Amino acid sequence: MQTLNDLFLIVASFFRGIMGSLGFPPLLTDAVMGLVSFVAVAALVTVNIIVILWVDRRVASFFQERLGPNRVGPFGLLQSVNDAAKLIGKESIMPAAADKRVYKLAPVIIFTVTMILYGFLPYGRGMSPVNMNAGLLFFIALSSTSTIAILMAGWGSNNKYSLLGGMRTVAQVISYEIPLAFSMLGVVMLSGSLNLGQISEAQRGIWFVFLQPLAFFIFLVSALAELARSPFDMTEAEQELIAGYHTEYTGMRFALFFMAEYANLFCVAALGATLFLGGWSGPILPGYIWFIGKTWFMVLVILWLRWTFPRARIDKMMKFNWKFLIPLSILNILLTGVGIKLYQYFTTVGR
Amino acid sequence: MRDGQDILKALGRGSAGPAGAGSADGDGPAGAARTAIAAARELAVRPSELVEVLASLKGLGDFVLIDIDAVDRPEGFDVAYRLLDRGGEGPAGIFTVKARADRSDPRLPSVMSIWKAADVMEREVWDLMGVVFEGRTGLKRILCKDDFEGHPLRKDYILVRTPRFPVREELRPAEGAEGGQR
Amino acid sequence: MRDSSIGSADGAAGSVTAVAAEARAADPALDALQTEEYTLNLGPQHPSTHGVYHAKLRLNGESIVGCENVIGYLHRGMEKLAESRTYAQFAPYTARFDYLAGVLNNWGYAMALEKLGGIAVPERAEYIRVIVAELQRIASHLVMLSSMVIDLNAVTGWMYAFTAREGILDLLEAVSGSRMNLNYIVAGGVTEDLPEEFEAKVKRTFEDLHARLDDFDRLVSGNEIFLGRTRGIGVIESGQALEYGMTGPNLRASGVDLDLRKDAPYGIYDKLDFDVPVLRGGDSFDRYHIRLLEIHESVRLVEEAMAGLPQGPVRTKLPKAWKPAAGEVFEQIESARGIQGYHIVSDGSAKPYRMHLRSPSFVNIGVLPELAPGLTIQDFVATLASLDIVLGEIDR
Amino acid sequence: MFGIGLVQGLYTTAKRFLMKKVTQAYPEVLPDLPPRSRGSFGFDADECISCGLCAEACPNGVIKVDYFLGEKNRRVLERYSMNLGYCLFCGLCVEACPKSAIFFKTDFDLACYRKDDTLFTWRGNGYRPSAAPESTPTAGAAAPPVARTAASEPGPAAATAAGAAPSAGKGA
Repeated sequence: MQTLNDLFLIVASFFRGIMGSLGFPPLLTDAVMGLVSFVAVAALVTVNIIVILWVDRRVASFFQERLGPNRVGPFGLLQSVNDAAKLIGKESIMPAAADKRVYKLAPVIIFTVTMILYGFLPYGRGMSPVNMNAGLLFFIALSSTSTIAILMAGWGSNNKYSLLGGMRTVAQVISYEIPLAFSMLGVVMLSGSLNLGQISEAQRGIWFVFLQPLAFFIFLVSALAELARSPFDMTEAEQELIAGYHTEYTGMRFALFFMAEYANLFCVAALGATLFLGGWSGPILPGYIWFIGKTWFMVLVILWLRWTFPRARIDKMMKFNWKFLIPLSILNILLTGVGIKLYQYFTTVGR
Repeated sequence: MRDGQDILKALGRGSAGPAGAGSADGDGPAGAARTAIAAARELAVRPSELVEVLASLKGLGDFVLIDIDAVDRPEGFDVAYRLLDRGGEGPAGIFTVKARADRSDPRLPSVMSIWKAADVMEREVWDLMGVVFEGRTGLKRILCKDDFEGHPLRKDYILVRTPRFPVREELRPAEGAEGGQR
Repeated sequence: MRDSSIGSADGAAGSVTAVAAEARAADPALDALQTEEYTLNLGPQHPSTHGVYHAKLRLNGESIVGCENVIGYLHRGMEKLAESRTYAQFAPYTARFDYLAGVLNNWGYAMALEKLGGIAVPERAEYIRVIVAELQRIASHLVMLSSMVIDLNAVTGWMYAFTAREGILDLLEAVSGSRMNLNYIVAGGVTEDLPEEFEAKVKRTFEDLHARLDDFDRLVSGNEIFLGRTRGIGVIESGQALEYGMTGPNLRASGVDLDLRKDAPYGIYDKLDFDVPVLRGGDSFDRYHIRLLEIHESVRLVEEAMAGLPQGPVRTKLPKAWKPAAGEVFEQIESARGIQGYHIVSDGSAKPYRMHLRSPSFVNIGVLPELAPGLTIQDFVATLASLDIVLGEIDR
Repeated sequence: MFGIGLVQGLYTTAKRFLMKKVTQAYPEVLPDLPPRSRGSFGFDADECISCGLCAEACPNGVIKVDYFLGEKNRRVLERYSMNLGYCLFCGLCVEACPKSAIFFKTDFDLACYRKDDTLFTWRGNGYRPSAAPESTPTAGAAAPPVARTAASEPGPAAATAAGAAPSAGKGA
């Protein structure tokens, strides 16, 4: 079992050995191996987007008693490839009055930010491409920069509807950063480290979702608000703001926004799985299988919420956040602190 | 159209002499007015006393203005104000107040001040029929585009016919024997 | 401001401008804040205007300061067309007024002609008219429920209601031949008798309808987010509704009990026992909820009419070039959206001299400019959906 | 209480997730429409006596009956054309036809790429001998009836426009 678990590590050290024997300086081998892992991450992201696009459409249609895409390829599997090709083929029109540079830069930033986030996820034991001690902190910091990209898109396309969409994003994502961060504090206190790998390691015994149910709820709600999905998709509210911040985007630029949204979905689901469902720790199956399985479970839960709930009103959502969610998350931190102290007291007394 | 003398009297208008001779509105015995109204279904009114009659009818309560429409007759525009009579014990019937605007310069006082519903209705009658409603703001076209000339529902407004079958014979598809070309 | 979390029903209107004004009063520095109103065109091409309705909104931030209705984009000049068609030829056009309740329009037009020409309608035809009309009302209310729900982004609820409507449309197609624009109720009765084993089809359709409606109700009506979005939003008091001449479910949701099927019974509605739901709240949720209740009433009506269906002819044939005596008639009917009135003036020829339709949506929408200030764009969309307007009927 | 409605909603969608789907695979599985369904039109050239009643009954002037006078001045149908682009599918023509030559069919795929394809024409089975009068008068409204002007009282003949009798006299 052990070999299966560290399959990728073994392969990596084997290559490192070859390069070492070929007389590559160690710096070059590290660079090459780093490059390989980044290419692997990039491949993972694109494949993921294609699969999530298909899953989203199929799951949505199954909830609505329809079959969903089943014509292009077996069970419609090639539908998302078809969509991607269509979007790439489409002409990417830019409104004349748009602020050219900002308009063009927005989709680039939002997609690169999401790609970078993938680098920090602990896919398996020792298999996170960037094993950073303050991984979680970096994750939160980076994920909030996507707000700037959305505001650039909304304001840059010089359209009142997208401006509204952009403004709503700023209000919503910024204010839901706080409960998101607070809900993670509980997990950090329990695992004692910010390194995502170690957090997963610390959940070998028991998953944190059982120790921190309140934090899991807060995390889920604020993650939905971060992703701007399901009850909180005010940023691209089709029925009110035509398509929110990406109203004026077509063709490949729209594809970038579209892909960024789905990549973000997978990324936040992966974070949730790492923090609360124990990342890659699991009994018999190898680590990465557990990681992918748990992430997909989180994705399906998010989709389930997406296709069940109507959209909340933005000012009520703000009230809900500031007056209910944040106090709740602070209370959760207090409870965790007290819990840890009690736990330490009983274990030390016993010894 | 029966001349609604009794109704006018019942509404405290006194004889239908020159307008304005009526006493304070609505002081006539409401009961008498209601029975008179229940009997007659229509009331022809001169444009000048239109607003007072409708105001006093509204004063009786239970009347809702549901429609204003106009008919372009050779002798003038018959504008009918249809009120739904919700109050009486019988079924909720329609009570119509008719006023005639002459063809050359169709003018009527606006009743927008009495029922807010009259705003859009009057704008429609002005737009399609061309009857001007005075004493109100915002009388502009509601259905046709703002710079549309003429009033389409008038009898002297002729529709242009659109040909149904393509004139260019050669464009016709090859005729299949049955069920048209497939 | 009372703390209202996302779920709890926010009783007070809780309009956003009030909050902004209060904040401004509390902190003088805010006054220096230079804000500027801007106009936003909601429509005529917009995902949630239910047709080509155009609202010129003046906005302060995201809350509405002023609203102006702009209609007429779907004006086809039907009343002018009527003057160059014979009475029978104009009947199919009536289904194009309120195209979601086609056969109810036919019925209004047919009743006006029958009163104009003094035509008797056989007993069986009256029963069939109630059956087909109430089926059409169910289909029309289902469209209202699903389009209101999708305007608040509950896409799954939208799908359930439309799937339920498919069954009703199949019934209408079995009876009249077409799903939407029926030309089934004509002056003198109905064009054809009911197909055989129609009763079994109706029973099956209603079972499926009840199952789907219960699921739709469970999915949406109790949902706290939906309540938060519609409870207390776009409140119309009964006085305001009467002032604007509103009729139909929108009026009954504001507490005024006015339903022509009860107050001025036509056809055989006086022989059927059903009750008319009246709600007091007058907000978007009550306008949504009252249509759900009315569907159950219509189901009851159809079942009663099917049970009491007498035998006999279904139509008194009119001569082809039917020339009614010169005269004038105004006939009104309780359509799915309110009182629909047909004013027909005949001058003795085979074509109407003047045909005017009193359209309920045309008047119901007049209340929006007074209702909109204080709402946010999201509330405006919810209120517009709850008023259930049909542009075919507004623009004629 | 807070959240019950949300949980009920989740339960409902989960239940519907597992139930049978309602999608019909259209081109493979054709829907079975009821017999009265008004899909498109069928025309029986033998029955048609080219009287033009259907064209007069049509509110939108969709039908054009081209005929010529055969032997004994009897009308022989040359071509029957319907511009379905303007058709309301109201069935007044089917009702008006004394011989039920025009009838509804339940096959409904009328979609086409060119506007001219909405023009359905059926060829009458009689061939016009070259000697017959050249003008093929059209019975029925080639265009929607003209709006009556206030002044002109509608004459009995022209109940609808263009009900022109065939040029060669009143005909049989």
